[in-house]
Amino acid sequence: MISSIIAAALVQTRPPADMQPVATPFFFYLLSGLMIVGGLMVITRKNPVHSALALIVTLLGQAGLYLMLYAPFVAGVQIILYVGGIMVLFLFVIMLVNLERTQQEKSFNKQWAVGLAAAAALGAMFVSVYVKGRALFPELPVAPLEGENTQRIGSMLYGNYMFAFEIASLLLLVAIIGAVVMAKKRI
Amino acid sequence: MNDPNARVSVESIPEEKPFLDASELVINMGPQHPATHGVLRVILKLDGEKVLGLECVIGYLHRGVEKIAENRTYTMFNPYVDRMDYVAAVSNGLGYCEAVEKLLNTEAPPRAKYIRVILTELNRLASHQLWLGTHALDIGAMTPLFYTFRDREEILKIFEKYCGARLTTHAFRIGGCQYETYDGFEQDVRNFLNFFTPKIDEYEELLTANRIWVRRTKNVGVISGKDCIALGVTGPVLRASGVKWDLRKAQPYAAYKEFDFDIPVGENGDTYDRYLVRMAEMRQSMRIIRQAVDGLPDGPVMAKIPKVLKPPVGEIYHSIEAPKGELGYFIVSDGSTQPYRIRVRPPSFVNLQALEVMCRGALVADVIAVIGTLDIVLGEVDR
Amino acid sequence: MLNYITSYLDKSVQMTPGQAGNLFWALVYILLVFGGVSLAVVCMNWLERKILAHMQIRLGPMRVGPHGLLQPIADAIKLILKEDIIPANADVAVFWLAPLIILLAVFSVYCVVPFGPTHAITDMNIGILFMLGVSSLGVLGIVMAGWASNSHYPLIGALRSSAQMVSYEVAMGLAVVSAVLMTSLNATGTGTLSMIGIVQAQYAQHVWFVFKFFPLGFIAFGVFAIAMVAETNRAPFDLPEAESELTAGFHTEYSGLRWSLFMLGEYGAMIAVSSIAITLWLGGWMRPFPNLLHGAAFDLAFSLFPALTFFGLAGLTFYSTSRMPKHPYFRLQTLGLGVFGALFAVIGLILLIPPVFQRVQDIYWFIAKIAVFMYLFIWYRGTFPRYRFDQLMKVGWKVLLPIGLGVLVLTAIVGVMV
Amino acid sequence: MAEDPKPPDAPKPAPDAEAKAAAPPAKPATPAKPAGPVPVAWDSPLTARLKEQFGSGVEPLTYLEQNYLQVDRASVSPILQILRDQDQFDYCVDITAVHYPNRERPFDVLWILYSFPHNQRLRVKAQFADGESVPTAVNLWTTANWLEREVFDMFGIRFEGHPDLKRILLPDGWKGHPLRKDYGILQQDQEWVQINLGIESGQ
Repeated sequence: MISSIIAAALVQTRPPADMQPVATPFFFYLLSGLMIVGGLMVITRKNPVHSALALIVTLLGQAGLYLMLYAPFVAGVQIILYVGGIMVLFLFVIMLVNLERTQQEKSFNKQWAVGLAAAAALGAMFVSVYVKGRALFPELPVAPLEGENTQRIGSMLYGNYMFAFEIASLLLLVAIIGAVVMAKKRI
Repeated sequence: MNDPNARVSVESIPEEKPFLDASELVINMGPQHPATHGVLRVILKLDGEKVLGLECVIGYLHRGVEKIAENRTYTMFNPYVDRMDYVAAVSNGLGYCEAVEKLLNTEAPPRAKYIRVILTELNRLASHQLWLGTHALDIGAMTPLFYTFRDREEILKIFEKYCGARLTTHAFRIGGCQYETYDGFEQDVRNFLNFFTPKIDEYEELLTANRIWVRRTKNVGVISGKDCIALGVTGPVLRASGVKWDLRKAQPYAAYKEFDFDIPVGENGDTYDRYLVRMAEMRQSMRIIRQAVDGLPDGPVMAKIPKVLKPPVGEIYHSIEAPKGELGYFIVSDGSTQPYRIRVRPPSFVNLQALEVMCRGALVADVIAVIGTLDIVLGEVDR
Repeated sequence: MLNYITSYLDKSVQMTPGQAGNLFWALVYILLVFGGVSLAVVCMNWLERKILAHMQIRLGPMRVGPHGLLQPIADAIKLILKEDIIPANADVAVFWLAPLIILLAVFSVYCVVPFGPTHAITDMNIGILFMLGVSSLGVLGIVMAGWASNSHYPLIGALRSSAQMVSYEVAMGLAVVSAVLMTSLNATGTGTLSMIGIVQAQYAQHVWFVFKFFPLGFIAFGVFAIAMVAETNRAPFDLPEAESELTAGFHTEYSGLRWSLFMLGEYGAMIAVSSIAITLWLGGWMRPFPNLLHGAAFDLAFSLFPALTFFGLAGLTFYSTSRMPKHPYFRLQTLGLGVFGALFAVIGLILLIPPVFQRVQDIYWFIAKIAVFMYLFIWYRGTFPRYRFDQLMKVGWKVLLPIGLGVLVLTAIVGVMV
Repeated sequence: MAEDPKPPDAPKPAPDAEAKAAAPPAKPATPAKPAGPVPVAWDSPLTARLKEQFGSGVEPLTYLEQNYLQVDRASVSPILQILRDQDQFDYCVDITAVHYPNRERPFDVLWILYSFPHNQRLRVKAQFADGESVPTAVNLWTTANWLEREVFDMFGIRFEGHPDLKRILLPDGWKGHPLRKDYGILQQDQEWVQINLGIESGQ
């Protein structure tokens, strides 16, 4: 939320050549911190509505990071789809079901040790990839995309990745039909 | 509430199971709620927006009118009846006075009868106006309320000039009318009729062809004529379901025999038909008033009745067509100055019982529309 | 520092402060826009009550100040002083956050509203997308408010509004896309999502998009105009706060200042969606007939409009002043109304100063168009009954959505063929 | 509640009336004044048929041109059934009761019926003792549901077979049945005020 405001007011989507984006490292850590805190809250809150709200914070932080990567279109879509659409539906469903039982249940069951181990392993993998792979991914300054980022995405989606795009939309169609069939008692 | 015995003669609609086992929502609508027209409390059992069942809880305005009557003389009780259906106080008074007159085996003089008809029909107009305004407001149309109140004011002015009161008029006395009409009464009534004729068209312009209005009212709260009779529902609700029955025609009282008017009837028994029937009824009322004013006979307005009323021992049931339906008075006399028992048969109370049938399977918004279309007055429901 | 400030005023900088990266002016614009919107909401409050009252043969507020002009201020003071009630079983944090989120979402939208070619806080490459995205966050606040109140009426209100807003966003999006599509049908063949770019495209194509490919643009505009009423929860789509059904819907449990924040959000959202409609279809800040009636004479005539409007308002106020009752009791009120009129006249005079009226013109036309929309909003409220929930969904999914899709496809086809 | 001039418990001083109402057949009125009209026997095909079937259990009378049947309590249920099914009294206008405390069977229960096809009204009247149950009419006319609940609420008369017999106008915790003649209104009021408001009498 806050990030999007800051992004709107301060982060240039089309930075002039002579200016650097404002306080990039600061915003990077701010947004990442928000995302991490949000992510932790998602799994630790007992109340599912609180979890969902924390997830929204995480997603907004992600949108902010996209903005910092000069990908405003992706950021906008992230907000519209995830926050405005999917999360609202999440909340909708959560509010419909009875919450009283979830309040009493333990949020972590006995497998928490296993889960922690898995998380640790995954973290170790990330670190190792980061350490070993530095050579593979040289640290280049992010080059602001010239001109219209949106148009590039459009031409890529409908050009190079046309087939994948159509497959994805077909999948979604199948999902919609499936949902209708499951939900409706008689068609 | 859900006992199947409770509604044998009503075609039963199978109750649907809540979808996906989402928890049922029980909400209390009222007694403080903008759309329950007073202190009606409706307990709604909802599946999302759908009404699975409802129960009316009434009695918040119970004042024990019937008990009060047993401790008052016949004359003293007369003002109390105005407080039941306070929207149509004149009709209440008419019913009570006629019932006692019948018990006394007397009759009001013809002029009094005509005045009674004029005032009662004016009151019917006022009652229907109030219904229209609040009903439209419930459905979300805000403006008609102010239009109807503007025009209702003219009727109340006539009442005020006639008897000094606007709402709880106490216009009639046992045996006739207390007052002769004031100078210019007839002219006032005629002026009002001329003033009001285009106003009904104005209301209809706002609502009748309004697409949203039609959608909100067509096929909402449908009740068949058979169900209406089984549930004892009377008045415009019954007529909108296609039963052509009006006590003014079926068992004429006061001077109604002498007037020419039609009984508007609906077809589908839905909220829209009830709306049309009431609108048509307003036009018929104006017809009656015009005839009554034109033919207002001369003569006394009060029959010769004793100062102290002591009706002979016996019991009587008399009912009239109030704006809401059949308003009946059952009076038992023990020969003393006070009634031994008065029972009021309130149309609103009986009509309200149909709410459950009319709302089955409907949505929350329909419940509001149906409460509005039943045109209940809680003062009368609870007495 | 001073250099930094004045550098933006240089004639050669034809950019919004956001684009120019001038933080100082961006801040000034933010304050101006937010202050202006808040002021507009206050005015709307008074106007809605007055206009609605006159539609309903009443007078509306008449007591506080002449013709009730100070009523919104009195209301604001009352709301601030009122006890702020938080229900005992409410989820306090969420309850507290909900109105703020609505407000944040609504006000963020104004970041990209172009009041003129340079009169916007910033211009984004993804302007319209940003607007839709951020305004869709408002529903989050409503859902949170309804849930956190821990009461049934607000919960039903929240369920209604989330379903309603999500479904109408689809139709709205389709209508917007068809407008965006029209921007790409210019000589260069490149479209834009930028708000300023969209208006400039209309200027370049010599047509307001509402008239483009008649009747396609008009239908798309119609779809948007209906969907935007639903988006802002206004009559006849005001189900989430249907007072006769759900008492006050999602904000039933709110009171005092927090409640007023919801109102601020609602009216702010109305202005925001109106400005989207204006930008996309009604030529944004452009004056009527910029291409048809051009030339020095017309330019001058149209540029006099702002001043004339204020003179007209002043005249109206003076007329009302003359009709005030002459009783000494009303002396102060009469005086106040006179001062009000004088204020209008002075503003009108200021607007006649050439550098001012050159700069103000765009803003004037934009606001005038918004005013028309606001009047429509009020008019709807005075005229229409309320839809039922299933009917509302039917309108959204079975009427607006297919129409929106059809218009989109047809616009694409026509655009390729032309 | 207004002041009651009489002691609340005392029934109305009308012993004659009660005696007469208890035995309504056309006994000449008491020596007292207005010798009003008296109920007279009512003859019609309907009554003939009923008489034939129920004998002395039913007594058709008419008073001031209004017909009613004085019915033995045992035959209430079949008579109502017959009236609805054979004589087309399809509309139950009202169900109510009257309390005569000094009588052996103190309650008169009345069914006011109306026939749409014949445009005719009819009252059915039966006497019941305190604590005796009255057969319900809900299975005949749906409208009887609330009407019977009100009679129960006000008189404490139980209707057998009623699906949901509970108080309707008064709160669930109310004591007594107010329309009985021996119900003390002042006493009730004082008690309520003391319990709920914690102060001495309201009257």
